[in-house]
Amino acid sequence: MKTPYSAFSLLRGALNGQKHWEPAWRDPEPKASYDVIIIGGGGHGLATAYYLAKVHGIRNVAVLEKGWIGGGNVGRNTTLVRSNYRLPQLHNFFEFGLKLWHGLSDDLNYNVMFSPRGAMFLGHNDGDMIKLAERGDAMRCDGIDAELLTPKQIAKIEPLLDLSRTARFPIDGALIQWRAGTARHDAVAWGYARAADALGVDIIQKCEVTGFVKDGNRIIGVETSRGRILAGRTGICVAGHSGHVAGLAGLRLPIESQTLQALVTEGVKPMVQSVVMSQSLHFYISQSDKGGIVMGGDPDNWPSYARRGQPTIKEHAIAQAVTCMPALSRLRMLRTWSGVTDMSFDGSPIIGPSPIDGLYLNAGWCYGGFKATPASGWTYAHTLATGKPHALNAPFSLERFMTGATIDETSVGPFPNHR
Amino acid sequence: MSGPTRVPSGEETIEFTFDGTSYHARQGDTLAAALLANGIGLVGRSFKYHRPRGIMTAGIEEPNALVTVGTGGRAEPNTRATDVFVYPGMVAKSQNRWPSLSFDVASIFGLAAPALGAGFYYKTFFGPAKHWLRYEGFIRRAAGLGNAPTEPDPDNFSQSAGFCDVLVVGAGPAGLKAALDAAEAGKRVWLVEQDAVPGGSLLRDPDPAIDPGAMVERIEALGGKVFLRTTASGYWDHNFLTLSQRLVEPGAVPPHGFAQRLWHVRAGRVVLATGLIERPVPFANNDHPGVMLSQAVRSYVRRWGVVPGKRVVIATNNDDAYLTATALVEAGAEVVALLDARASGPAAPAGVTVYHDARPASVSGRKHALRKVTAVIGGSEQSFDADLIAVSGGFVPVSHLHMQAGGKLEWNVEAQAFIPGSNPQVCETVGSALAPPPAPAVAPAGKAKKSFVDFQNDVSLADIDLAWQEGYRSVEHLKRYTTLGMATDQGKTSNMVALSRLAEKQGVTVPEAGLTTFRPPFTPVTMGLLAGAGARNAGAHVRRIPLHALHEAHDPIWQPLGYWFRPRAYPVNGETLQQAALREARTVRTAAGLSDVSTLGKFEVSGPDAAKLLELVCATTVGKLAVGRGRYTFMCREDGFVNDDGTVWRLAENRYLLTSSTGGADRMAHFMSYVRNSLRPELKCSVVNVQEYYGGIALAGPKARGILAALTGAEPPRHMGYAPGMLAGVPVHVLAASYSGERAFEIHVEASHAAAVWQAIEAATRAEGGAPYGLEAMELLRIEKGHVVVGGEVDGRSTPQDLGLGGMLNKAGGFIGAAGLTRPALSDPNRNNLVGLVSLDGPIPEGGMLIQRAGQSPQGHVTAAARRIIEGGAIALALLQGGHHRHGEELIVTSPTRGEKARVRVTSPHFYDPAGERYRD
Amino acid sequence: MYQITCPHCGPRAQTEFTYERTTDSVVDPAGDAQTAMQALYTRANPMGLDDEIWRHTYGCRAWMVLTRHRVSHEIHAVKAIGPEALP
Amino acid sequence: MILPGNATVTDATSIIALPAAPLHALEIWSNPQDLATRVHKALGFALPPMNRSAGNAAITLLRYEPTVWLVEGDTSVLADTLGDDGALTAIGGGIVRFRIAGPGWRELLLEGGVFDTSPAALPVGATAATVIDHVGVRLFATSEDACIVYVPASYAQSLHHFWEEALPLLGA
Repeated sequence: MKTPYSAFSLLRGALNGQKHWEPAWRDPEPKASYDVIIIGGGGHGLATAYYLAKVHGIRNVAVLEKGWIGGGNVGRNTTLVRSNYRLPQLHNFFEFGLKLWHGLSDDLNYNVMFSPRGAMFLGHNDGDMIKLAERGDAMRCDGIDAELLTPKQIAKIEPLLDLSRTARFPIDGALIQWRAGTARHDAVAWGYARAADALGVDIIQKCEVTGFVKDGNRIIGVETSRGRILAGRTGICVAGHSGHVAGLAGLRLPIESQTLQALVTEGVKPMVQSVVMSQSLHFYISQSDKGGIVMGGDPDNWPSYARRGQPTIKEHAIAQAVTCMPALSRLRMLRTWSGVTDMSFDGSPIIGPSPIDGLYLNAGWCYGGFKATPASGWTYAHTLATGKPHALNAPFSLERFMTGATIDETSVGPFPNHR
Repeated sequence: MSGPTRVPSGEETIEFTFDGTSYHARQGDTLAAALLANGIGLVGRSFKYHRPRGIMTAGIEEPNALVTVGTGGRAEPNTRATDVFVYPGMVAKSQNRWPSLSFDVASIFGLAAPALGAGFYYKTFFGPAKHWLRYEGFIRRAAGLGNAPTEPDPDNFSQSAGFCDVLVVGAGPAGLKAALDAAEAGKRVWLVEQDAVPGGSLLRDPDPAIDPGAMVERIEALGGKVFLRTTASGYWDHNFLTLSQRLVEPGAVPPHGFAQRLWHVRAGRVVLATGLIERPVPFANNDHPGVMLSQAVRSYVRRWGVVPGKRVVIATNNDDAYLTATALVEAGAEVVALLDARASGPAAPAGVTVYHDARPASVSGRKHALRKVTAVIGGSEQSFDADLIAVSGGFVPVSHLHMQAGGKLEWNVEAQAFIPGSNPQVCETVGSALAPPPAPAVAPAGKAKKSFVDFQNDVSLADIDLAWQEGYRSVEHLKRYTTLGMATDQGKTSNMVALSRLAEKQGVTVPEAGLTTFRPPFTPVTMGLLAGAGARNAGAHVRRIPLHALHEAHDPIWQPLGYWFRPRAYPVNGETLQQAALREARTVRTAAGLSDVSTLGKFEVSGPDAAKLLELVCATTVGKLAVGRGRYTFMCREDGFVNDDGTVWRLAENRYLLTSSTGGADRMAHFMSYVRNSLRPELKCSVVNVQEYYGGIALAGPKARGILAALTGAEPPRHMGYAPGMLAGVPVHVLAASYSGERAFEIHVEASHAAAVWQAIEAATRAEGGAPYGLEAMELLRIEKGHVVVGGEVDGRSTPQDLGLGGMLNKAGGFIGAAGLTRPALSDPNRNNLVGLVSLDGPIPEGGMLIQRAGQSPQGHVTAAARRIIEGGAIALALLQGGHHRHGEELIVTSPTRGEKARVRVTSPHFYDPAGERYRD
Repeated sequence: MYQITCPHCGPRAQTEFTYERTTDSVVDPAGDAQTAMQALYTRANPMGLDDEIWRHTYGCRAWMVLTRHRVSHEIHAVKAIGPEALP
Repeated sequence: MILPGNATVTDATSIIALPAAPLHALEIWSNPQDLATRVHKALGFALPPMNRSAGNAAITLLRYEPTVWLVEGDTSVLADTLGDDGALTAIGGGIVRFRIAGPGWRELLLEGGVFDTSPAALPVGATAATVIDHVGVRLFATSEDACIVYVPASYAQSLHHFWEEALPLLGA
């Protein structure tokens, strides 16, 4: 039993030099076999393991991580959490997750600093405003919060936005989801890891999967840098590298990997209250608890696994942000990072069985994976436990591309680079 | 004030203010030098515990001395006092303190420090997310550093391309030599230096044999370029670098309007002569004002004539700090002790007592300086009365750019440092970064709790130990758990100290413990600079239609459409948008109207295989068109969904004109090029994008034909016919196409002649009781007619069948998208189909959801709403599940976000003249 | 930002170019539907070399195939495609 | 609205929007060698290779694309030689020509650009299509002292403004 986290326990630590804390997770040797192996110790993989143990009572589970847990996209995003999608399959899925987010710190006994400070999409013309109303109406009809804001209401929340009529892209209004916000990304991985570990899940770091063990058309385990490990069911959960890992099993996916860049400025006193995004422009900004303005834009829209973006892509997103919020001009970009994103061919994820028995897929998160972490873990755990998709991830099957039932929020079609 | 003094040479002629008080500085002073010269040791407060902090370094690695420089929209928060040169009238302010720097209420956080170790926030503040939001408010206000400006930035920022054979980074002795050698070899050379003067380490340790100024002159005389105050901040793929150049100091008014310049440089070869950064030494209270790096002390003494202390202790593990002792003695300061952690060292200057096997354990002092230094010497403690301690824990090669370029590092045991190794790009490192002085590992002597590693973020040795204890053992976990290296100095002074501690904990060597990646930027870069000219227009120049000025004279309401601006309505007599649009639409229905359609996508396709190409691109038949005829057409994506629509016209035997939507024009141009040049290069045809060549004017209404006949002196073509003609003395294409549902024409004319044609048509139209109409009236007209629009009903998720266009598909197939259309989900009877809606009560909210009863998940949505132009009454177009078979059904349109609702009946989308009788003469 | 050696213009900045798709995802409009959808919806997406179709959109507008490494970003070969042209 | 002859001179570098003139796209789709010979005979000079220009008093051909030339001037002779191997399409109204003249033209064109405008990369007589501040443009180095820039008409005014604003930076 681990020492629970609490203010009291911290104060106790103030007297003993914080000597009473145990490691947040063990460092076990891999066993010869598990009921379920999850490839990938990112947010989704760790969440899946946690819900497998907690909801389904399946505790003989290993999470195999090539490097260190949380080192993939859960550790390199812009920490946004929201469910304000237009299409019902997406907003219902993400809303299920948003509800989990709201109780996540307590559930994990790890403060993931989920901060429901509101996320707004700005509209810059009548067309935008109608699209935003349509999105908000679709959400509201499905019981999800969404509110249209006038420029005056926006000014109260974000007074530093350029709300003048002469702005290059004047702000006509916004759609805000108040229950949306940000969370401390690393804490999500660590919180799930600690909670899953406490339920008996083996988190095995520095364990790279190099191949699959097959029995006929059935995957019965994996070859790793630490030897062969057998499994009843194996789940791939390595967004960014899904193409590569699925390729080890001989699968070709509707996915191309792209680099998505983000950056943070030096810290300043509070200047951005909510999360600001735009319907017509491609930037998003929020302010971290340390005071840095965190922002991102479009991905580098050609394939790459490099975690190394191109400067002009960032500069374009910054130009858009500074145009909308001129007060950002004299801040300084402090740190940049990139993630490798699984760009699926309709912009929506793939969660469900694969064409190979015993092998399951959780992939294609594009640039929206972080916010999905709890819902993805929950539904993937259900799928791995029962062999069948949960109602929420049933639409996100791999077959949909061949049948035509694609879920195309941005409606750009099959090429992620056209998005 | 005790402590710093100034060598009496040079004049303090530049006046500046710090926290409202005026001071004087010498030409060439950094703010840090000037503050020290004025006896100011306390400059800022730390991030977490608000501990008092002074000036620790003399360069860009400074973690502590952060100030806001400048005022209004030019104020630059978090400026390192060591990296800004004083100019007349400069206004500097301390940050992160309230009410004042010397009395900061938030320093109370320091008292709670025992409970606030690494990652404490992960362990508390539970409860609903709303509660965290409240705690977070306090944390956010206490965190942050300076304040962002609230006014717009008055200055511009430039971005320029640069090209050179050899780019040398760093104008120290090695960089100067590399640049001069390359220039003498006839190369196109760029030399960049972040300092305001060349010289690098020579500014601290002059060498009479090297004259940086003369070398710079020689490089320039050979055609090389030397950029001072310019930082190579990013090293990207294929030898591409970004350089940020300060044209004026932070906060200063630029004479030409540009504050900074960003260079996008492609270099044939890159030479990194980036030198070393000194390592601090961990001991208790090592963050106090009066603790400085040894080389920094030497810089202040030698370069700026500022002696930062009178009684100085030096603590070192290497020979370099002995030079600092010499400099201090020469400047008249007293070196009360030289603590050398090693068993032996070089000779010290006369009068300096050297203690071997000696390490600092703690210091204490007042706000601006130290009082006491306590050391462990050979196992026993000894205290010294001192106002300054100069420390050197060894040196860290500046390998940031080398690593950004993908370079490898090699571990040098003697120096306890990573040294640049091989590099996959055309890049080499030269100079001192390759040869840091030997400096053995030394175990810290002070209490871990107060021994700071990351000064700005208040990370101590104890925090690193705690992270380790809790299992955050990978270097990335350590960094993220403790926030080590994530402050504005990016760990330049802290990374190696922390890594040594981690290695010690793990019982491995430093390289085995790992290393975090270096990513751009090397030092923080101003956002306005990264935005460049795009800070004013989001990187999106306005696109102007050819008749912009002519419309402007009518004072229309403009409608942004992508990058374009088009007239939305031409109100008269104080009309609202809706009133004007309705009047304009009525005019079209009853007389005639003219409208600007110049932004339509337009392609001329010529050649013997033109029709073959068009039959690939268009999902309808094209080949059977007779010369002089046109037809409505649409294009599918390869997945079968409708991509765009327009009209196609056969202008001559082997020449066609294809029009497409405004919003999709660029996408269509790319697609046309792909199909013609990549997919079907063997076709004998030419595709030319003539979108901007033609200005387009739509003339619509029952009187349109008569007006046009009079203007051209010829019978206009019948509906969907084409004829060339002359109008206002200018050749025009007349296309008898209708979007409004009336007998109508598009007149396309070379853009430079469009004004004359518009004026002629406008005069004739007005004479017939007509008027110009804008986009809003066009919407009313097309909705009533049931014409789809790209971006509305054509939403990228609709099939031709969904939109009621299935009957027009080319039965022979072979068009792009035919394969995608065979997928079963694309003919699912429950797909969203285009329908019309007629309101049974009030207006229909555009974008609203279609439901059968309250509480139900939507079955469709309204794509466009309008009112009947003549008859009145609200109508709309909508996409409805299975809609083709639901005509007559009653539904509710609901818009919860706007609190609007309407009862509607589902109908055919063709409200107006479904038989097309208005097209006939 | 890459430097791409356009077969027609020589070395140019990546900004002038756009990525279109890999060569194995070219859909033949004359082919059968199953093959077409396989081409459209599956990718090797290797952590290594792939053949990619790019266009010098803001330069000579011509199309080419780049053999490019997806991790190192090294461009191993560039081959012109398109109609027959004069030198 | 850009008026012909609307010049601004700063540090002797000037930006002038030239009056509208006929411009055509010449595209060759078959028998390029054969057609090149015919054109050479008819015009008296050879079709220029990639990124080069050729011309006489009546007509100038600028090569920006593998199969397309930008033709400035009288196309009547050219039109008669094409046969079924190529076509001319008028595009002049969609392009504004700027003449940037003076010692700073090469430096000015680096502003917001990505293309090396040094004499080695863009000698007199050379052409290049590139992008400046997100706008696709075509350069034609007419002399040591001047360059013509072909700009899409819709962007002409704002790009002109962009250049005017950058003029004071020349030599800074």
